[in-house]
Amino acid sequence: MSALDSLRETWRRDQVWPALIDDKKVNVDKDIILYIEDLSVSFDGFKALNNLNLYVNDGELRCVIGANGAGKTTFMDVITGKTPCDSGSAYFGQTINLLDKTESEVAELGIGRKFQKPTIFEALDVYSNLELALKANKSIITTLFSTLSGEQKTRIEEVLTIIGLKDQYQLLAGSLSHGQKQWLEIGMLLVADPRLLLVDEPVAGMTAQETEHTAELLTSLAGERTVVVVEHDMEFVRSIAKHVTVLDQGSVLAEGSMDEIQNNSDVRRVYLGEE
Amino acid sequence: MIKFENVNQLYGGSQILWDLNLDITPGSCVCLMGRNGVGKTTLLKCLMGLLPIADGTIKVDGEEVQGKTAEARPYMGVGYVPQGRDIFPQLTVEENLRVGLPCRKDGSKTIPEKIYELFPVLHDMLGRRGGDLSGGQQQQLAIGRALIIEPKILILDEPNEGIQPNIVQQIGNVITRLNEEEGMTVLLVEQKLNFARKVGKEFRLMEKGSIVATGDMPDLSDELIKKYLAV
Amino acid sequence: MSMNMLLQRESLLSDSGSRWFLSLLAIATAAVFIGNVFIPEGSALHVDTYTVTLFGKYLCLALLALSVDVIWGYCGILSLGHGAFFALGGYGMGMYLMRQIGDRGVYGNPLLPDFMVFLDWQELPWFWHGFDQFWFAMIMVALIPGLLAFVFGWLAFRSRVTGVYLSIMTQALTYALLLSFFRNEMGFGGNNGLTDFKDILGFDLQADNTRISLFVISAAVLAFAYLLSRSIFLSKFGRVIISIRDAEARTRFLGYKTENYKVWLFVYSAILAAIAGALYVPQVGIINPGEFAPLNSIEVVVWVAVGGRGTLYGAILGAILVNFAKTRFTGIFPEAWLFALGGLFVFVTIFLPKGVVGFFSERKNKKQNNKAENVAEANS
Amino acid sequence: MIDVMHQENNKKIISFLLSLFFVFSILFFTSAAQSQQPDDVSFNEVASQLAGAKLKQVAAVVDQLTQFDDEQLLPLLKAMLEGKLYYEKKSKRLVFAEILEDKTINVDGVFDENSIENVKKNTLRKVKTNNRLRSSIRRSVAQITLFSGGIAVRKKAIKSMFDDLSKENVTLLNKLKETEKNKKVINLINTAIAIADLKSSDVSLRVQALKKLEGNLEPVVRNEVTKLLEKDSDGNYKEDALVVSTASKVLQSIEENVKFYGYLETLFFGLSLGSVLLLIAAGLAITFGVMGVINMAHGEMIMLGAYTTYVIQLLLPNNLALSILLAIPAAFIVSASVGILIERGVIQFLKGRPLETLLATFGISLILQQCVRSIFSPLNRQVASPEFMSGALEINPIFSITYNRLYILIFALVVFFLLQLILRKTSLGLNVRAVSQNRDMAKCMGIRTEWVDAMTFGLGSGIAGLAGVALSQITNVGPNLGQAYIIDSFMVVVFGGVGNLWGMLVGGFSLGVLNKFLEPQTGAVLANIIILVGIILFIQKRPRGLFPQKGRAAE
Amino acid sequence: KVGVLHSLSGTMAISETTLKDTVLMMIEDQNAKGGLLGKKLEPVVVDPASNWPLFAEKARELLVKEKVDVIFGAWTSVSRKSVLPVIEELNGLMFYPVQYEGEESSKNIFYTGAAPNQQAIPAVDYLADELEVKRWVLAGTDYVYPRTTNKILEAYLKSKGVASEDIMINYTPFGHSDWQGIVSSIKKFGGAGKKTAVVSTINGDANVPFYKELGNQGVSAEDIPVVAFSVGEEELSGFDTKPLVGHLAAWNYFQSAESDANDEFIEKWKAFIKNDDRVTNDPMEATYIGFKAWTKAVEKAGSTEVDKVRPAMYGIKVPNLTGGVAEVLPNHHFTKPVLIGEIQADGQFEVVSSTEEVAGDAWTDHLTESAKIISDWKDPAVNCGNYNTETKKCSGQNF
Ligand SMILES: Nc1ncnc2c1ncn2[C@@H]1O[C@H](COP(=O)(O)OP(=O)(O)OP(=O)(O)O)[C@@H](O)[C@H]1O
Ligand SMILES: Nc1ncnc2c1ncn2[C@@H]1O[C@H](COP(=O)(O)OP(=O)(O)OP(=O)(O)O)[C@@H](O)[C@H]1O
Ligand SMILES: [Mg+2]
Ligand SMILES: [Mg+2]
Repeated sequence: MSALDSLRETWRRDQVWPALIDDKKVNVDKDIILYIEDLSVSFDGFKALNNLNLYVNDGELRCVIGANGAGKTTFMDVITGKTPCDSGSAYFGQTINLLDKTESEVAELGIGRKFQKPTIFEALDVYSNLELALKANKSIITTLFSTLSGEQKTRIEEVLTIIGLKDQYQLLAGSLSHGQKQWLEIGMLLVADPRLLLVDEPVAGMTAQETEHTAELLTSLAGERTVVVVEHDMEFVRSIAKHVTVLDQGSVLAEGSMDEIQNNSDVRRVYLGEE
Repeated sequence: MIKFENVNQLYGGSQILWDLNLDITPGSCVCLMGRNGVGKTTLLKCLMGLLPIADGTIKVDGEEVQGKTAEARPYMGVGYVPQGRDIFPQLTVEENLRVGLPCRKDGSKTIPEKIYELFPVLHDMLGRRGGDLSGGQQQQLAIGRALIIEPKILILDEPNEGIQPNIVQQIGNVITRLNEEEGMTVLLVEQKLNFARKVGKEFRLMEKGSIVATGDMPDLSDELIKKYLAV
Repeated sequence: MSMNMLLQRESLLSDSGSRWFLSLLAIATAAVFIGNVFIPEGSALHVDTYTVTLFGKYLCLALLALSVDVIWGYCGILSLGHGAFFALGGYGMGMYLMRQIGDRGVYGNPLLPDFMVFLDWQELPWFWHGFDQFWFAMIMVALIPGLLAFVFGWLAFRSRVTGVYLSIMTQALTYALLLSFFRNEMGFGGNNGLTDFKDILGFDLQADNTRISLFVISAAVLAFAYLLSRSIFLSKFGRVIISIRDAEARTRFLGYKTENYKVWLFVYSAILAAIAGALYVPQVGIINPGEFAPLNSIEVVVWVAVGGRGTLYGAILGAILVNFAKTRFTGIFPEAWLFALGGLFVFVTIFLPKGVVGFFSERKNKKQNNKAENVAEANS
Repeated sequence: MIDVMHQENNKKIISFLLSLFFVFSILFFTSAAQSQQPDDVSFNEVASQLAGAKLKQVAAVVDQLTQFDDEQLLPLLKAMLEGKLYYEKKSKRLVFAEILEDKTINVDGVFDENSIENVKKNTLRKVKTNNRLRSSIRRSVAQITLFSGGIAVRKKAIKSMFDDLSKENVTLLNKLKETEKNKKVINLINTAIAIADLKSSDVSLRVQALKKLEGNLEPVVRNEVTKLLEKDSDGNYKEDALVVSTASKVLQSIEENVKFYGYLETLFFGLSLGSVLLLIAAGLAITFGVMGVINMAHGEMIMLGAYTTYVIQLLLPNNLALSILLAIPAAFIVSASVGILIERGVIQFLKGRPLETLLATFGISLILQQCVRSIFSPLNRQVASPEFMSGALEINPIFSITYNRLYILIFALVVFFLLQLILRKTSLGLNVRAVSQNRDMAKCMGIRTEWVDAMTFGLGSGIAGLAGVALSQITNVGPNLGQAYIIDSFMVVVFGGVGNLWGMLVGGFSLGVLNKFLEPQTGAVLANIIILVGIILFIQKRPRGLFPQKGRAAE
Repeated sequence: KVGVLHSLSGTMAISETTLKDTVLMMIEDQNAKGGLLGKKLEPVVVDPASNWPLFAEKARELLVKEKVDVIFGAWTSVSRKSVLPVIEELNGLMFYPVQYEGEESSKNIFYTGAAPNQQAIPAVDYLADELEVKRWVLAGTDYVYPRTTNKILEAYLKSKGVASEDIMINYTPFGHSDWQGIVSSIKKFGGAGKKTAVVSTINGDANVPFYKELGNQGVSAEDIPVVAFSVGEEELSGFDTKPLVGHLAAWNYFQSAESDANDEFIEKWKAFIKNDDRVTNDPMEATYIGFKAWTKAVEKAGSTEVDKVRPAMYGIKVPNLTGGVAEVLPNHHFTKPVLIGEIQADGQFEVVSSTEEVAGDAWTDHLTESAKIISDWKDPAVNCGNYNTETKKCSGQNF
């Protein structure tokens, strides 16, 4: 393209200036918040994701299930910028391309994530863990001079109550038990107040009651926020899911309501077994 | 087979196990349950020699084990599947399995076919690094690895965390089979009642670092559950 | 349960370590100052200029140790090349001092430093211009190492070079600088470096008054750097840094641009080191490429470890302790001081994993625990 | 000013002419004298003038001596070359003396057969020689032995005649050619004759000779051919056009060859540097790469290996080859035991604190250095190279491979593959990796982690010891030996990718080759700097080295 | 009190420890003779650990705390430069025993080693005249001494009509250990049909691999002789010298020098150090001369005070170990003979050429800037270390 051409290009009235698009705001005109199209990822030739197509509606609570190794965690990795993908696209709302964002940019967009293996800041106390996760301006200068506002403190305390760590707020996070760490991580998600939550196996290692509790929590979050849950605990999935996607070998095997899924013979074969 | 007598354990300043007593008879399949953080994992680690105990005795097969190093346990026939799997991430699946071979009584140098029968996935993935496997695959590998040493006692710490349902069933079946057909003693830590009920023959309930209830699985009443397992 | 959770947070001088350290520093500085200036020579309490300069040197090295602790203790970035920033700062100052010599050099050349004259340089290289101005030199002292740290850090942290890779790279950096500054063509005096300084801001460097002033300035800068660093780590920024140390990936998923945080902390630390170097040079009277030697940088890390990392004052204490020991040992039994020094490092790492400071604070904790227990027992 | 210059020049020309004349006259006389012996003085008489003579006199005497056809001439000259010709201070009697390793002297009379007893060293004085004299003696010896010596001697003799291809010498060579069987020697003779022909007055002979010399890599040939292409002050060739064109063609072919072999040589230099890097890094790849111990004492392990070589050589002063071979296992054992000691004594207490290991091992390295300094003194120690490791394998006149480098290259590769074998195929290898990845779990699988740690550290240190043996052959053995290599070795390991032996191999060799190709352009210092900066930039591109550990677990 | 300021640890310990021992031996010797001015000499040994700033610190310690009367010390130029301001400030007295690049003459330092005109230039003359060398390789470690020396030599050679293409200059880093490429290029440079020699200012540890490589690549002394300025007996004791026979070194002293004083010195040294294998070398002789000159001057001045000893130094003559006499010059340098020695198989040198005593020149005549400068601390008209003969002034330094 010659210089003149490129100049002309700037005169076009339908030209959308990339710099002018408000990256921070999610455009959900079409009611779909997450588009994943033809996504493929391979590791050393092994296809972890194979032309995956997935659309998540705004405000939905979506369960993603699938055999171990089906690519559930990998797909979250790709969305959050942790793993680069080979081909395909992933959009957050209509406009925001997730694939060219780094982890922190993705987080700033309002996508929160809970990992399969709980990861928290072990050398900090529970309170600081939550403080760091708070929704706030995360640039260096503001962080350097930030103090907690009353509102934020209230929010942290609320969350502490929700996750049942009120009495341990001064404890170093490293000394919590496995289950407690799980809760803390959920708590960090909550204070961050994200638009889209990606939750990877939240109830692993929880007792039945805790599981129920988590289920309630996640259901209550949906609507205002969008939640994508990956879980193997079918009871749990049953209790929360309206819409379930089943992955197998890197692509979607089935999609539908819980009942449909449960009666799908393919799904029974590769995943559910005889229940 | 396994006997804890008045075991106390501390992490730095905080005591986790309080005068804990536990008795497991040979050939039984015991399910240990309790809320998060009551000290189940800690108990198992003490048994495996990974954590020192403050006082009390632990016996395996009638032998006291406190004085022995952790690496003596597998030679005594204790196989361990830790919480969080603890696969050797940079070793291939095959190498992960081979690590335990020297502990076998028969001195065999090859991985027994039985493992692959139990977990066919492992056979498909022999050449891959353990760390690359998905969670469920890793869990299977961990169990397979524990079985390599031909244990008399198999200890599993929440083996179903993050496993797809049909594999959970399989694991349940495997445990039952090992227990019933080969007479392997099983100590299983489990949160999921369904699974515990199905697989376990006996139960122990734990609270605040000690065993608070013991019994056969059918005797696990809703009352107990409410008291010790509910939040 | 109420809002006052936050009241528990530390403030700038809330911990006893800081208070102790700062008062100790103030007292020592005052004592040395008085001892040198007001107490006449010959008195037992007189502090001679030799000692003043020696302590001044220790303080500079302490500042260097502090800069290492800032990134190692709090952010987990083990820099094995901090000597590079120190030396660059030193060179900045050295260039200023060199230009101050003017035509008092051996060849009497008003513009060119001696080493350039006898290697037949015709004109002053461009990068030497401006260094005759103190303000310019001081800006450069901070700017050049800061810039280097920024470029290096930006490259390294952005491409997620971490752990030992980073450490080894910092080592490569300082090694490369070492080799470069050894080269005579670089225009920094080669192996001999810069020396023969006369005066600073018009004050004679050999004069006792100048020396004691430099000492006091070093102490003040150290105290200031300490307080600044501490306030940084008490802020949320500090907690982000610690979370980066422990789980960088997770911090990123919370929306923090960790690489930026690391880069700026690295730059901050480099500038501290550079200032240390700039203060060091006029007191020891020479700067040469030896300061870039990787072993020097490793030694700094050792000081921090000996003192105890992650406390700031631990690093300072460690630097002073080890250097003091070094001075003593080389005086008392020169042949064996390497044994002693080596033994000290081994001893500290094995028996005092948290350094000297950690050892004392543990003892204190124990005492307090005992007290608490006693109280509890008495109550029950 | 100009005048002075002129004078200077004139002086130079005159002196040049004079010396030319001098050379010619000597040549003439020596050759003329060869056949007709001066019978007024005896060989013995002349020779005995050597005693107490000043250097210049010695040269004159030797000149005279070579005109004799005496059978004692050769042993006498040889003794002078080897510095074994002495005279007694008082009696001025010439003796052969040899000072043995154990400081005793072995003395033989030169002219009387029976050996002389009871000579003390300080009663003897050496007959003075210097460089220049020795080379002329060597030339004489060569000519004398032209017909008698072995192939190597004959080759050497012919080569020594390259500078001095007088008619007589050419006739001599022609004579030799008739009887000579060895092809290489014949080739050499042909070359010599061709070079001589270059100076003939016959153009066609010159051209013919040039054609014979095409592709010949002897440096003399190149110089001589270049001379044919000289131009006079007007810019015209001095030579006949035909000769010039052939000569430039020949020269071009030679230059091409030279260039090619130059690359080959640089490549070899690079590989050999790479092999040293590989060796010094190999041990670290175990202790650091596999175990995660940042072992700052690694250099000192190398140093210990080198000192072991030294000690073994002290014990076996008369059998260098054996001592080197013995040093290999010995150095391994010494360094490995010290390594095990360090592991048991220090590092085992630092489990899970890798950065602390840096400090402790740094302390250990200081201690070890000082130990060595106290025991062996701070001076460098002398480690000799055995016969089979000195000299060079001459592939052609401009490309030869030095034996010590060649052996070290082979040695490095052998060590590397053995290491690879140990780590891949033995249970130790598997256990090591298991322990380094998850200590607790390794225990639960029955691995004796402590034992494995000690063995691994021992293995890494032992290999460092092996590197020390190799280094003792190319550099000094002193207390600072280790420090000199520690940074390089870390660099190689990191460049290749921690925990990856193949990466280390490729990394080491590529750094070596790169360095050697840069060096001629930039000089050694800048080459080093460029490589360092290169590595820093490279790591930005590949933050985990050339061959990073892969997979999720690596993160 | 005699201060000894030599590194006993670190990289320079190799060379400097020997000098420390030499000073101690001289002191012991002097004390056995009844000391100096009726008092015993007391050595104060400190270890600056091859760390340049530490040299200054230790010098200060010696002068301020220990109040020593004289310091024997330093080896590298940097260490000397580092202590120089301290010694001048505190008006101390130091003897510096190593050959160096010149361009310095401090009021408070006596340079007992060789200046460039006492080592480099005579050596080059020998090569050019005796061995008819026409092509020159100036190979050195990249630091000030080789740089300066090579600059001087280059200027000198060119003044003698050597063309630039016949001079090859090469610098290597400290402790360079891989000489393959450089030796090969020297070999190529020398293969051009003209007699070639290498003038080596390669320093310290780098020499062993350099000579090893020379030997292995078959570069013999007869083809391309190497004359070294930093390789002495001590360095050679770390070599297998057989392949090196015939290479040269230029010094002011060799252990093989034939004189009674030398024999005595060697014997004493071996007895003092309790090791028969130890050798003596040039810096040791320089230390010896310095020490002797100082004791003589002290006796002459009747005091150890610096301001009295210093003037007493000028003109003092002490016998050197090679049979001649060393005289202290007003420019703080000494007269020294220049010896050229060839390496022998036993690690010793055989002297193949020697000159009369040459007066040490602080400021070389072969560099434009320094040719103008002279040093004279005796002549009251000059009385400084750097008198510019053009401006007729002393520069600010070295008051
Ligand atoms: N970095 C990697 N290198 C190689 N293979 C990988 C990597 N990451 C993932 N895989 C492979 O990709 C596949 C998908 O993994 P993923 O973690 O997404 O599964 P999952 O659906 O989350 O399983 P689970 O339910 O067990 O957590 C697995 O077979 C795994 O072995
Ligand atoms: N390294 C440690 N230091 C201090 N306290 C610890 C440490 N590890 C565990 N704890 C504490 O010990 C208690 C018991 O932990 P443990 O892991 O045994 O619980 P658990 O019963 O296995 O719980 P879960 O069901 O969540 O796995 C917890 O309260 C935890 O906070
Ligand atoms: Mg997963
Ligand atoms: Mg647990």
